[in-house]
Amino acid sequence: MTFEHFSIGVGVALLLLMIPAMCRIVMGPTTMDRIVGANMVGTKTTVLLVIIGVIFGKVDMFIDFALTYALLNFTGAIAAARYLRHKGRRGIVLASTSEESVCERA
Amino acid sequence: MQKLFATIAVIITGAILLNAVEDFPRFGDPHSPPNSGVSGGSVSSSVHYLQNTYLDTRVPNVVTAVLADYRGYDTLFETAVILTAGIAVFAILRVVRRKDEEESTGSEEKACSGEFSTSDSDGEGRHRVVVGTACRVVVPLAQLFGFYIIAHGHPSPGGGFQGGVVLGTSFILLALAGGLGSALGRLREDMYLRLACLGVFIYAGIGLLSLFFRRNFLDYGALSGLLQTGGEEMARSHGIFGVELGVAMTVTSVMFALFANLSTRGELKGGL
Amino acid sequence: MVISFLSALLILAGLVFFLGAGVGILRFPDFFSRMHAAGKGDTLSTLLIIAGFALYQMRDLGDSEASVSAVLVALKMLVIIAFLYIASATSTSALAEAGWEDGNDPVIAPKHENRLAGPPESRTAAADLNRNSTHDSQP
Amino acid sequence: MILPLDIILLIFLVIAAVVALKLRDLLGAAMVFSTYGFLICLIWAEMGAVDVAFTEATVGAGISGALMIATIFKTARKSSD
Repeated sequence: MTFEHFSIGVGVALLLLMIPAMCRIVMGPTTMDRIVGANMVGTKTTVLLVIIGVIFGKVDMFIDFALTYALLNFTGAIAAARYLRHKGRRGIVLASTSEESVCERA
Repeated sequence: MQKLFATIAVIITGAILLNAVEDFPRFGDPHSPPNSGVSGGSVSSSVHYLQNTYLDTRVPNVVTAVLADYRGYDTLFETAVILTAGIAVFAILRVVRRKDEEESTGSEEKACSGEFSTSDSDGEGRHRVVVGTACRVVVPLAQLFGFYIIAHGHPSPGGGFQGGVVLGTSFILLALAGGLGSALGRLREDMYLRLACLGVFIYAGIGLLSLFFRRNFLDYGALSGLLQTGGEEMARSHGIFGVELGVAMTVTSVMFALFANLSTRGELKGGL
Repeated sequence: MVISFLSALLILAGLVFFLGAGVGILRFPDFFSRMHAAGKGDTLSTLLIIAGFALYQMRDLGDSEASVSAVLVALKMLVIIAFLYIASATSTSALAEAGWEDGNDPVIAPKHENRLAGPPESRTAAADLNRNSTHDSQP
Repeated sequence: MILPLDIILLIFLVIAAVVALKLRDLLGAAMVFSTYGFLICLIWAEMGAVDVAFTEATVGAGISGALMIATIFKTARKSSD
Protein backbone atom coordinates (compact mmCIF):
# COMPACT_ATOMS: atom_id res chain seq x y z
CA MET A 1 0.00 0.00 0.00
CA THR A 2 1.59 3.25 -1.11
CA PHE A 3 1.11 6.63 0.46
CA GLU A 4 -1.16 7.65 -2.43
CA HIS A 5 -3.63 4.88 -1.56
CA PHE A 6 -3.43 5.96 2.05
CA SER A 7 -4.17 9.55 0.95
CA ILE A 8 -7.25 8.43 -0.99
CA GLY A 9 -8.39 6.62 2.14
CA VAL A 10 -7.84 9.72 4.24
CA GLY A 11 -9.80 11.82 1.74
CA VAL A 12 -12.73 9.41 1.75
CA ALA A 13 -12.62 9.26 5.55
CA LEU A 14 -12.65 13.07 5.75
CA LEU A 15 -15.61 13.25 3.39
CA LEU A 16 -17.48 10.62 5.39
CA LEU A 17 -16.71 12.47 8.61
CA MET A 18 -18.17 15.57 6.97
CA ILE A 19 -21.59 13.88 7.06
CA PRO A 20 -22.43 15.32 10.53
CA ALA A 21 -21.69 18.81 9.22
CA MET A 22 -23.90 18.13 6.19
CA CYS A 23 -26.59 16.85 8.58
CA ARG A 24 -26.40 20.16 10.44
CA ILE A 25 -26.71 21.98 7.12
CA VAL A 26 -29.78 19.95 6.15
CA MET A 27 -31.58 19.72 9.51
CA GLY A 28 -30.09 22.54 11.57
CA PRO A 29 -32.90 24.05 13.62
CA THR A 30 -31.58 27.60 13.27
CA THR A 31 -29.76 29.44 10.51
CA MET A 32 -26.66 29.73 12.67
CA ASP A 33 -26.32 25.95 12.83
CA ARG A 34 -26.27 25.87 9.05
CA ILE A 35 -23.59 28.55 9.00
CA VAL A 36 -21.47 26.56 11.48
CA GLY A 37 -21.78 23.46 9.28
CA ALA A 38 -20.86 25.46 6.18
CA ASN A 39 -17.85 26.90 7.98
CA MET A 40 -16.69 23.41 8.95
CA VAL A 41 -17.00 22.18 5.35
CA GLY A 42 -15.02 25.23 4.24
CA THR A 43 -12.15 24.52 6.62
CA LYS A 44 -11.98 20.90 5.54
CA THR A 45 -11.92 21.95 1.88
CA THR A 46 -8.43 23.31 2.47
CA VAL A 47 -7.27 19.94 3.76
CA LEU A 48 -8.96 18.06 0.92
CA LEU A 49 -7.24 20.26 -1.67
CA VAL A 50 -3.86 19.36 -0.14
CA ILE A 51 -4.86 15.69 -0.15
CA ILE A 52 -5.92 15.81 -3.82
CA GLY A 53 -2.56 17.42 -4.58
CA VAL A 54 -0.75 14.56 -2.83
CA ILE A 55 -2.82 11.98 -4.73
CA PHE A 56 -1.97 13.60 -8.07
CA GLY A 57 1.67 14.00 -6.98
CA LYS A 58 1.60 17.74 -7.74
CA VAL A 59 1.37 19.34 -4.34
CA ASP A 60 3.32 22.40 -5.47
CA MET A 61 0.45 23.24 -7.82
CA PHE A 62 -2.46 22.58 -5.48
CA ILE A 63 -0.85 24.23 -2.46
CA ASP A 64 -1.45 27.68 -3.93
CA PHE A 65 -5.16 27.52 -3.84
CA ALA A 66 -5.26 25.72 -0.54
CA LEU A 67 -3.40 28.81 0.69
CA THR A 68 -5.99 31.04 -1.00
CA TYR A 69 -8.76 29.18 0.79
CA ALA A 70 -6.99 29.48 4.12
CA LEU A 71 -6.60 33.23 3.59
CA LEU A 72 -10.06 34.07 2.34
CA ASN A 73 -12.27 31.46 3.96
CA PHE A 74 -13.48 33.63 6.82
CA THR A 75 -14.82 36.45 4.65
CA GLY A 76 -18.28 34.88 4.48
CA ALA A 77 -18.41 34.21 8.22
CA ILE A 78 -17.37 37.76 9.06
CA ALA A 79 -19.91 39.16 6.59
CA ALA A 80 -22.66 37.09 8.23
CA ALA A 81 -21.53 38.29 11.66
CA ARG A 82 -21.57 41.91 10.50
CA TYR A 83 -25.04 41.41 9.02
CA LEU A 84 -26.43 40.05 12.26
CA ARG A 85 -24.72 42.80 14.27
CA HIS A 86 -26.78 45.32 12.29
CA LYS A 87 -30.00 43.40 11.79
CA GLY A 88 -30.02 40.72 14.47
CA ARG A 89 -33.24 39.89 16.31
CA ARG A 90 -31.85 41.08 19.63
CA GLY A 91 -32.05 44.55 18.18
CA ILE A 92 -28.91 46.20 19.48
CA VAL A 93 -29.41 49.89 18.83
CA LEU A 94 -26.59 51.20 16.72
CA ALA A 95 -25.62 54.57 15.45
CA SER A 96 -26.13 53.17 11.99
CA THR A 97 -29.87 52.71 12.48
CA SER A 98 -30.16 56.46 12.10
CA GLU A 99 -28.38 56.07 8.78
CA GLU A 100 -31.02 53.52 7.85
CA SER A 101 -33.73 56.09 8.33
CA VAL A 102 -31.74 58.51 6.18
CA CYS A 103 -31.59 55.77 3.58
CA GLU A 104 -35.31 55.17 3.62
CA ARG A 105 -36.01 58.87 3.33
CA ALA A 106 -33.74 59.36 0.36
CA MET B 1 -50.04 26.34 -9.68
CA GLN B 2 -47.13 28.45 -10.81
CA LYS B 3 -44.75 26.06 -9.13
CA LEU B 4 -46.37 23.08 -10.85
CA PHE B 5 -45.80 24.62 -14.28
CA ALA B 6 -42.23 25.51 -13.32
CA THR B 7 -41.56 21.94 -12.19
CA ILE B 8 -42.98 20.50 -15.40
CA ALA B 9 -40.88 22.88 -17.50
CA VAL B 10 -37.75 22.00 -15.55
CA ILE B 11 -38.39 18.26 -15.90
CA ILE B 12 -38.97 18.52 -19.66
CA THR B 13 -35.83 20.64 -20.13
CA GLY B 14 -33.81 18.21 -18.04
CA ALA B 15 -35.09 15.26 -20.08
CA ILE B 16 -34.13 16.98 -23.34
CA LEU B 17 -30.67 17.82 -21.99
CA LEU B 18 -30.15 14.26 -20.74
CA ASN B 19 -31.24 13.00 -24.15
CA ALA B 20 -28.59 15.21 -25.75
CA VAL B 21 -25.85 13.52 -23.69
CA GLU B 22 -26.01 10.66 -26.22
CA ASP B 23 -24.73 12.98 -28.95
CA PHE B 24 -21.54 13.89 -27.10
CA PRO B 25 -18.31 12.41 -28.47
CA ARG B 26 -16.96 9.52 -26.41
CA PHE B 27 -13.83 9.96 -24.32
CA GLY B 28 -10.81 9.76 -26.62
CA ASP B 29 -12.88 9.77 -29.82
CA PRO B 30 -10.43 10.66 -32.64
CA HIS B 31 -13.15 12.39 -34.69
CA SER B 32 -14.43 14.67 -31.96
CA PRO B 33 -13.88 18.41 -32.51
CA PRO B 34 -11.06 18.85 -29.97
CA ASN B 35 -9.16 15.93 -31.47
CA SER B 36 -9.73 16.48 -35.17
CA GLY B 37 -6.91 18.92 -35.73
CA VAL B 38 -6.02 22.57 -36.22
CA SER B 39 -7.22 23.89 -39.58
CA GLY B 40 -7.18 20.52 -41.27
CA GLY B 41 -3.79 19.50 -39.88
CA SER B 42 -3.00 15.96 -38.93
CA VAL B 43 -2.15 16.61 -35.27
CA SER B 44 -5.11 17.00 -32.96
CA SER B 45 -5.61 20.52 -31.62
CA SER B 46 -5.03 19.71 -27.95
CA VAL B 47 -1.78 17.94 -28.79
CA HIS B 48 -0.84 20.84 -31.07
CA TYR B 49 -1.26 23.38 -28.28
CA LEU B 50 0.46 21.19 -25.71
CA GLN B 51 3.47 20.76 -28.01
CA ASN B 52 3.76 24.29 -29.35
CA THR B 53 2.78 26.55 -26.45
CA TYR B 54 6.17 26.56 -24.80
CA LEU B 55 7.95 26.98 -28.15
CA ASP B 56 5.70 29.88 -29.16
CA THR B 57 5.43 31.82 -25.92
CA ARG B 58 7.92 30.46 -23.35
CA VAL B 59 5.03 30.10 -20.90
CA PRO B 60 4.97 26.72 -19.13
CA ASN B 61 1.30 26.96 -18.09
CA VAL B 62 -0.67 26.16 -21.23
CA VAL B 63 -3.93 27.54 -19.86
CA THR B 64 -2.48 31.01 -19.29
CA ALA B 65 -0.97 31.09 -22.77
CA VAL B 66 -4.17 29.92 -24.44
CA LEU B 67 -6.30 32.42 -22.50
CA ALA B 68 -4.13 35.47 -22.95
CA ASP B 69 -2.46 34.85 -26.29
CA TYR B 70 -4.17 32.34 -28.57
CA ARG B 71 -7.59 33.44 -27.36
CA GLY B 72 -6.71 37.05 -26.62
CA TYR B 73 -9.84 38.57 -28.14
CA ASP B 74 -12.02 36.41 -25.92
CA THR B 75 -10.23 37.47 -22.73
CA LEU B 76 -10.23 41.12 -23.80
CA PHE B 77 -13.99 41.14 -24.13
CA GLU B 78 -14.42 39.12 -20.94
CA THR B 79 -12.57 41.91 -19.17
CA ALA B 80 -14.81 44.41 -20.92
CA VAL B 81 -17.84 42.44 -19.68
CA ILE B 82 -16.57 42.70 -16.10
CA LEU B 83 -16.07 46.44 -16.54
CA THR B 84 -19.57 46.72 -17.98
CA ALA B 85 -21.01 44.87 -14.98
CA GLY B 86 -19.26 47.29 -12.63
CA ILE B 87 -20.47 50.30 -14.58
CA ALA B 88 -24.03 48.93 -14.66
CA VAL B 89 -24.14 48.45 -10.89
CA PHE B 90 -22.62 51.91 -10.45
CA ALA B 91 -25.14 53.49 -12.80
CA ILE B 92 -28.15 51.78 -11.23
CA LEU B 93 -27.29 52.09 -7.56
CA ARG B 94 -25.01 55.05 -6.96
CA VAL B 95 -26.69 57.99 -5.29
CA VAL B 96 -24.86 61.31 -5.40
CA ARG B 97 -26.15 63.87 -2.96
CA ARG B 98 -26.09 67.62 -3.34
CA LYS B 99 -23.70 69.61 -1.18
CA ASP B 100 -26.25 70.92 1.34
CA GLU B 101 -27.66 67.49 2.03
CA GLU B 102 -24.11 66.26 2.39
CA GLU B 103 -23.50 68.62 5.29
CA SER B 104 -26.45 67.38 7.29
CA THR B 105 -24.95 63.91 7.39
CA GLY B 106 -21.37 65.12 7.45
CA SER B 107 -20.56 63.50 10.78
CA GLU B 108 -19.50 60.38 8.93
CA GLU B 109 -16.65 62.14 7.23
CA LYS B 110 -14.08 61.42 9.85
CA ALA B 111 -14.43 57.71 9.17
CA CYS B 112 -13.18 58.30 5.66
CA SER B 113 -9.79 59.58 6.76
CA GLY B 114 -8.08 56.36 5.74
CA GLU B 115 -7.00 55.39 9.23
CA PHE B 116 -7.40 51.68 9.88
CA SER B 117 -9.08 51.99 13.21
CA THR B 118 -10.99 49.42 15.17
CA SER B 119 -13.25 52.10 16.59
CA ASP B 120 -15.04 54.10 13.94
CA SER B 121 -18.15 56.19 13.94
CA ASP B 122 -20.46 53.25 14.64
CA GLY B 123 -19.50 53.39 18.28
CA GLU B 124 -19.07 49.64 18.44
CA GLY B 125 -15.32 49.53 18.52
CA ARG B 126 -15.03 46.92 21.20
CA HIS B 127 -16.91 44.44 19.04
CA ARG B 128 -14.43 44.86 16.27
CA VAL B 129 -11.27 44.13 18.24
CA VAL B 130 -10.98 40.44 17.34
CA VAL B 131 -11.96 40.79 13.70
CA GLY B 132 -9.93 43.98 13.30
CA THR B 133 -6.77 42.43 14.70
CA ALA B 134 -7.12 39.33 12.53
CA CYS B 135 -7.72 41.43 9.44
CA ARG B 136 -4.72 43.60 10.24
CA VAL B 137 -2.61 40.42 9.98
CA VAL B 138 -4.40 38.83 7.04
CA VAL B 139 -5.07 41.76 4.71
CA PRO B 140 -1.44 42.71 3.88
CA LEU B 141 -0.53 39.07 3.39
CA ALA B 142 -3.58 38.54 1.19
CA GLN B 143 -2.56 41.49 -0.97
CA LEU B 144 1.00 40.19 -1.21
CA PHE B 145 -0.36 36.78 -2.16
CA GLY B 146 -2.60 38.38 -4.76
CA PHE B 147 0.41 39.98 -6.42
CA TYR B 148 2.19 36.62 -6.22
CA ILE B 149 -0.72 34.96 -8.03
CA ILE B 150 -0.72 37.61 -10.76
CA ALA B 151 3.02 37.38 -11.29
CA HIS B 152 3.09 33.59 -10.99
CA GLY B 153 0.45 32.97 -13.63
CA HIS B 154 3.12 31.88 -16.09
CA PRO B 155 4.54 28.77 -14.40
CA SER B 156 1.59 27.75 -12.18
CA PRO B 157 -2.20 28.14 -12.11
CA GLY B 158 -3.32 31.67 -11.47
CA GLY B 159 -3.14 34.90 -13.35
CA GLY B 160 -4.89 38.19 -13.64
CA PHE B 161 -8.44 37.22 -12.79
CA GLN B 162 -7.64 35.13 -9.74
CA GLY B 163 -5.10 37.59 -8.38
CA GLY B 164 -7.48 40.45 -8.96
CA VAL B 165 -10.23 38.66 -7.07
CA VAL B 166 -7.88 38.04 -4.14
CA LEU B 167 -6.89 41.72 -4.11
CA GLY B 168 -10.52 42.80 -4.28
CA THR B 169 -11.41 40.44 -1.44
CA SER B 170 -8.65 41.96 0.67
CA PHE B 171 -10.29 45.37 0.30
CA ILE B 172 -13.68 43.83 1.15
CA LEU B 173 -12.12 42.32 4.29
CA LEU B 174 -10.81 45.78 5.17
CA ALA B 175 -14.33 47.16 4.75
CA LEU B 176 -15.83 44.37 6.89
CA ALA B 177 -13.29 44.85 9.66
CA GLY B 178 -12.91 48.60 9.93
CA GLY B 179 -16.01 49.98 8.26
CA LEU B 180 -16.45 50.91 4.63
CA GLY B 181 -14.90 54.32 5.24
CA SER B 182 -11.60 52.76 6.21
CA ALA B 183 -11.46 50.80 2.96
CA LEU B 184 -12.62 53.76 0.87
CA GLY B 185 -9.82 55.78 2.43
CA ARG B 186 -7.35 53.32 0.96
CA LEU B 187 -9.01 52.98 -2.44
CA ARG B 188 -11.10 56.06 -3.11
CA GLU B 189 -14.04 56.02 -5.47
CA ASP B 190 -12.42 58.08 -8.23
CA MET B 191 -9.34 55.87 -7.83
CA TYR B 192 -11.15 52.58 -8.40
CA LEU B 193 -13.21 53.88 -11.28
CA ARG B 194 -10.02 55.08 -12.97
CA LEU B 195 -8.25 51.80 -12.25
CA ALA B 196 -11.11 49.77 -13.73
CA CYS B 197 -11.01 51.72 -16.97
CA LEU B 198 -7.20 51.77 -16.99
CA GLY B 199 -7.10 47.97 -16.88
CA VAL B 200 -9.12 47.55 -20.05
CA PHE B 201 -7.15 50.42 -21.58
CA ILE B 202 -3.84 48.64 -20.87
CA TYR B 203 -5.15 45.42 -22.45
CA ALA B 204 -6.48 47.11 -25.57
CA GLY B 205 -3.45 49.41 -25.67
CA ILE B 206 -1.04 46.49 -25.86
CA GLY B 207 -3.12 45.15 -28.71
CA LEU B 208 -3.07 48.51 -30.48
CA LEU B 209 0.67 48.80 -29.95
CA SER B 210 1.22 45.62 -31.91
CA LEU B 211 -1.07 47.04 -34.58
CA PHE B 212 1.35 49.98 -34.92
CA PHE B 213 4.16 47.55 -35.71
CA ARG B 214 2.25 46.33 -38.78
CA ARG B 215 1.09 43.12 -37.17
CA ASN B 216 -2.29 41.79 -36.12
CA PHE B 217 -4.21 43.15 -33.15
CA LEU B 218 -2.98 41.50 -29.91
CA ASP B 219 -0.02 39.83 -31.64
CA TYR B 220 2.49 40.44 -28.86
CA GLY B 221 5.39 39.09 -30.92
CA ALA B 222 5.51 42.47 -32.65
CA LEU B 223 6.75 44.09 -29.45
CA SER B 224 10.12 42.33 -29.53
CA GLY B 225 11.84 45.36 -31.02
CA LEU B 226 10.29 47.68 -28.44
CA LEU B 227 11.01 45.49 -25.43
CA GLN B 228 14.53 44.49 -26.59
CA THR B 229 13.83 40.86 -25.78
CA GLY B 230 15.84 39.37 -28.60
CA GLY B 231 13.17 36.94 -29.71
CA GLU B 232 9.47 37.05 -30.41
CA GLU B 233 8.80 34.29 -27.88
CA MET B 234 9.97 36.30 -24.88
CA ALA B 235 8.06 39.31 -26.22
CA ARG B 236 4.90 37.16 -26.19
CA SER B 237 5.64 36.16 -22.61
CA HIS B 238 6.03 39.77 -21.52
CA GLY B 239 2.93 40.77 -23.47
CA ILE B 240 0.92 38.13 -21.65
CA PHE B 241 2.18 39.50 -18.34
CA GLY B 242 1.15 43.03 -19.25
CA VAL B 243 -2.28 41.83 -20.24
CA GLU B 244 -2.65 39.97 -16.95
CA LEU B 245 -1.81 43.17 -15.08
CA GLY B 246 -4.60 44.99 -16.92
CA VAL B 247 -7.10 42.23 -16.15
CA ALA B 248 -6.08 42.28 -12.49
CA MET B 249 -6.60 46.06 -12.22
CA THR B 250 -10.08 45.87 -13.69
CA VAL B 251 -11.14 42.87 -11.61
CA THR B 252 -9.81 44.31 -8.33
CA SER B 253 -11.59 47.61 -8.67
CA VAL B 254 -14.82 46.20 -10.08
CA MET B 255 -15.10 43.66 -7.24
CA PHE B 256 -14.60 46.35 -4.63
CA ALA B 257 -17.00 48.69 -6.45
CA LEU B 258 -19.67 45.98 -6.49
CA PHE B 259 -19.34 45.41 -2.76
CA ALA B 260 -19.25 49.11 -1.86
CA ASN B 261 -22.30 49.95 -3.95
CA LEU B 262 -24.35 46.86 -3.07
CA SER B 263 -23.78 46.97 0.70
CA THR B 264 -24.75 50.65 1.02
CA ARG B 265 -27.28 50.91 -1.79
CA GLY B 266 -25.08 53.44 -3.50
CA GLU B 267 -24.63 55.79 -0.56
CA LEU B 268 -21.04 54.70 0.20
CA LYS B 269 -21.72 55.44 3.87
CA GLY B 270 -22.36 53.11 6.76
CA GLY B 271 -23.00 49.78 5.19
CA LEU B 272 -22.19 46.27 6.30
CA MET C 1 9.96 4.78 6.21
CA VAL C 2 9.95 6.10 9.75
CA ILE C 3 8.88 9.51 8.48
CA SER C 4 6.02 8.02 6.48
CA PHE C 5 4.89 6.12 9.57
CA LEU C 6 5.05 9.26 11.71
CA SER C 7 3.10 11.32 9.20
CA ALA C 8 0.45 8.61 8.91
CA LEU C 9 0.19 8.65 12.68
CA LEU C 10 -0.31 12.43 12.69
CA ILE C 11 -2.97 12.18 9.98
CA LEU C 12 -4.86 9.46 11.82
CA ALA C 13 -4.76 11.55 15.01
CA GLY C 14 -6.23 14.41 13.02
CA LEU C 15 -9.02 12.15 11.77
CA VAL C 16 -9.80 11.12 15.36
CA PHE C 17 -10.10 14.77 16.42
CA PHE C 18 -12.30 15.48 13.41
CA LEU C 19 -14.51 12.57 14.44
CA GLY C 20 -14.81 14.25 17.83
CA ALA C 21 -15.82 17.51 16.16
CA GLY C 22 -18.41 15.68 14.06
CA VAL C 23 -19.95 13.93 17.06
CA GLY C 24 -19.99 17.24 18.91
CA ILE C 25 -21.69 19.16 16.13
CA LEU C 26 -24.32 16.45 15.85
CA ARG C 27 -25.13 15.78 19.49
CA PHE C 28 -24.63 18.94 21.53
CA PRO C 29 -27.85 20.58 22.64
CA ASP C 30 -27.50 24.25 21.72
CA PHE C 31 -25.79 26.44 19.19
CA PHE C 32 -22.97 27.68 21.41
CA SER C 33 -21.72 24.25 22.43
CA ARG C 34 -21.94 23.07 18.82
CA MET C 35 -19.88 26.09 17.84
CA HIS C 36 -17.38 25.17 20.54
CA ALA C 37 -17.02 21.59 19.31
CA ALA C 38 -16.83 22.58 15.66
CA GLY C 39 -14.30 25.35 16.15
CA LYS C 40 -11.85 23.51 18.37
CA GLY C 41 -11.96 20.03 16.85
CA ASP C 42 -11.90 21.40 13.33
CA THR C 43 -8.86 23.59 13.87
CA LEU C 44 -6.79 20.97 15.70
CA SER C 45 -7.60 18.21 13.21
CA THR C 46 -6.66 20.51 10.31
CA LEU C 47 -3.37 21.30 12.03
CA LEU C 48 -2.55 17.62 12.56
CA ILE C 49 -3.49 16.47 9.06
CA ILE C 50 -1.62 19.22 7.24
CA ALA C 51 1.38 18.78 9.57
CA GLY C 52 1.36 15.09 8.66
CA PHE C 53 1.43 15.86 4.94
CA ALA C 54 4.14 18.50 5.47
CA LEU C 55 6.23 15.88 7.28
CA TYR C 56 5.68 13.49 4.39
CA GLN C 57 7.01 16.12 1.97
CA MET C 58 10.30 16.17 3.87
CA ARG C 59 10.84 12.42 3.46
CA ASP C 60 13.61 12.54 0.85
CA LEU C 61 15.72 15.53 1.76
CA GLY C 62 18.82 13.83 0.40
CA ASP C 63 18.22 14.71 -3.26
CA SER C 64 19.48 18.20 -3.92
CA GLU C 65 17.11 18.76 -6.86
CA ALA C 66 13.89 17.67 -5.18
CA SER C 67 14.59 19.02 -1.74
CA VAL C 68 14.27 22.74 -2.57
CA SER C 69 10.77 22.34 -3.94
CA ALA C 70 9.83 19.94 -1.14
CA VAL C 71 10.99 22.36 1.55
CA LEU C 72 9.10 25.17 -0.19
CA VAL C 73 5.92 23.11 -0.24
CA ALA C 74 6.35 22.15 3.42
CA LEU C 75 6.87 25.81 4.32
CA LYS C 76 3.71 26.76 2.43
CA MET C 77 1.83 24.10 4.38
CA LEU C 78 3.08 25.64 7.63
CA VAL C 79 1.84 29.03 6.36
CA ILE C 80 -1.55 27.43 5.66
CA ILE C 81 -1.65 26.19 9.26
CA ALA C 82 -0.80 29.68 10.54
CA PHE C 83 -3.54 31.30 8.46
CA LEU C 84 -6.08 28.66 9.45
CA TYR C 85 -5.29 29.34 13.08
CA ILE C 86 -6.00 33.04 12.57
CA ALA C 87 -9.00 32.61 10.29
CA SER C 88 -10.74 29.76 12.08
CA ALA C 89 -10.48 31.36 15.51
CA THR C 90 -11.69 34.69 14.16
CA SER C 91 -14.65 33.22 12.34
CA THR C 92 -15.59 31.13 15.38
CA SER C 93 -15.56 34.21 17.58
CA ALA C 94 -17.50 36.30 15.09
CA LEU C 95 -20.05 33.54 14.49
CA ALA C 96 -20.61 32.94 18.20
CA GLU C 97 -21.32 36.63 18.67
CA ALA C 98 -23.55 36.61 15.60
CA GLY C 99 -25.44 33.61 16.97
CA TRP C 100 -26.15 35.58 20.12
CA GLU C 101 -27.40 38.52 18.04
CA ASP C 102 -29.60 36.17 16.04
CA GLY C 103 -31.53 35.23 19.16
CA ASN C 104 -30.06 31.86 20.11
CA ASP C 105 -30.24 31.25 23.83
CA PRO C 106 -27.85 28.80 25.47
CA VAL C 107 -29.40 25.75 27.11
CA ILE C 108 -29.14 26.29 30.83
CA ALA C 109 -29.54 23.68 33.54
CA PRO C 110 -32.68 24.15 35.66
CA LYS C 111 -32.35 26.39 38.72
CA HIS C 112 -29.58 28.35 36.97
CA GLU C 113 -30.23 31.68 35.36
CA ASN C 114 -29.12 32.76 31.90
CA ARG C 115 -26.56 35.38 32.82
CA LEU C 116 -26.02 36.40 29.23
CA ALA C 117 -29.60 37.57 28.80
CA GLY C 118 -29.79 39.33 32.14
CA PRO C 119 -32.30 38.68 34.93
CA PRO C 120 -35.50 36.88 33.89
CA GLU C 121 -37.86 39.84 34.14
CA SER C 122 -35.81 41.93 31.71
CA ARG C 123 -35.21 39.03 29.33
CA THR C 124 -38.63 39.27 27.79
CA ALA C 125 -38.00 42.88 26.93
CA ALA C 126 -34.51 42.17 25.67
CA ALA C 127 -35.75 41.78 22.13
CA ASP C 128 -36.29 45.48 21.66
CA LEU C 129 -33.98 46.99 24.25
CA ASN C 130 -30.37 47.88 24.01
CA ARG C 131 -28.28 45.40 25.95
CA ASN C 132 -26.16 48.18 27.41
CA SER C 133 -29.17 50.16 28.54
CA THR C 134 -30.74 47.14 30.29
CA HIS C 135 -27.42 46.69 32.00
CA ASP C 136 -27.39 50.32 33.10
CA SER C 137 -30.96 50.25 34.32
CA GLN C 138 -30.04 47.71 37.00
CA PRO C 139 -28.22 49.69 39.67
CA MET D 1 -10.36 11.59 -11.55
CA ILE D 2 -10.62 9.76 -8.26
CA LEU D 3 -13.81 7.73 -8.26
CA PRO D 4 -14.59 7.33 -4.51
CA LEU D 5 -14.06 11.05 -3.85
CA ASP D 6 -16.08 11.86 -6.96
CA ILE D 7 -19.17 9.94 -5.86
CA ILE D 8 -19.28 11.34 -2.32
CA LEU D 9 -18.62 14.88 -3.52
CA LEU D 10 -21.41 14.69 -6.11
CA ILE D 11 -23.89 13.42 -3.49
CA PHE D 12 -22.91 16.27 -1.16
CA LEU D 13 -23.23 18.70 -4.06
CA VAL D 14 -26.82 17.67 -4.75
CA ILE D 15 -27.67 17.93 -1.05
CA ALA D 16 -26.16 21.41 -0.78
CA ALA D 17 -27.94 22.59 -3.93
CA VAL D 18 -31.35 21.35 -2.78
CA VAL D 19 -30.92 22.84 0.69
CA ALA D 20 -29.82 26.20 -0.76
CA LEU D 21 -32.92 26.21 -2.94
CA LYS D 22 -35.33 25.14 -0.23
CA LEU D 23 -34.27 27.52 2.54
CA ARG D 24 -36.52 30.48 3.23
CA ASP D 25 -33.91 32.35 5.21
CA LEU D 26 -31.71 34.02 2.61
CA LEU D 27 -28.73 34.49 4.95
CA GLY D 28 -28.58 30.75 5.56
CA ALA D 29 -29.14 30.09 1.86
CA ALA D 30 -26.17 32.31 0.98
CA MET D 31 -23.90 30.40 3.36
CA VAL D 32 -25.13 27.01 2.10
CA PHE D 33 -24.50 28.25 -1.42
CA SER D 34 -20.92 29.01 -0.40
CA THR D 35 -20.71 25.34 0.67
CA TYR D 36 -21.87 24.47 -2.85
CA GLY D 37 -18.97 26.60 -4.11
CA PHE D 38 -16.47 24.71 -1.93
CA LEU D 39 -17.74 21.36 -3.16
CA ILE D 40 -17.69 22.32 -6.83
CA CYS D 41 -14.14 23.63 -6.41
CA LEU D 42 -13.16 20.25 -4.93
CA ILE D 43 -14.81 18.42 -7.83
CA TRP D 44 -12.93 20.49 -10.39
CA ALA D 45 -9.69 20.00 -8.49
CA GLU D 46 -10.05 16.23 -8.38
CA MET D 47 -10.90 16.17 -12.07
CA GLY D 48 -7.59 17.94 -12.74
CA ALA D 49 -9.00 21.26 -14.02
CA VAL D 50 -6.63 23.26 -11.87
CA ASP D 51 -7.17 26.74 -13.31
CA VAL D 52 -10.95 26.49 -13.15
CA ALA D 53 -10.73 25.19 -9.61
CA PHE D 54 -8.49 28.11 -8.68
CA THR D 55 -10.98 30.61 -10.10
CA GLU D 56 -13.82 28.95 -8.23
CA ALA D 57 -11.72 28.92 -5.05
CA THR D 58 -11.03 32.64 -5.14
CA VAL D 59 -14.55 33.63 -6.20
CA GLY D 60 -16.38 31.14 -3.99
CA ALA D 61 -14.35 31.68 -0.83
CA GLY D 62 -14.11 35.43 -1.00
CA ILE D 63 -16.37 37.39 -3.26
CA SER D 64 -19.66 35.58 -3.77
CA GLY D 65 -20.59 35.14 -0.11
CA ALA D 66 -19.75 38.73 0.75
CA LEU D 67 -21.65 40.12 -2.26
CA MET D 68 -24.76 38.02 -1.55
CA ILE D 69 -24.82 39.01 2.12
CA ALA D 70 -24.30 42.66 1.14
CA THR D 71 -27.31 42.37 -1.16
CA ILE D 72 -29.46 40.71 1.51
CA PHE D 73 -28.38 43.47 3.90
CA LYS D 74 -30.11 46.09 1.78
CA THR D 75 -33.15 43.98 0.80
CA ALA D 76 -35.15 41.48 2.83
CA ARG D 77 -33.84 38.51 4.79
CA LYS D 78 -36.85 36.24 4.29
CA SER D 79 -37.67 35.03 0.83
CA SER D 80 -41.30 35.51 -0.12
CA ASP D 81 -41.95 32.36 -2.16
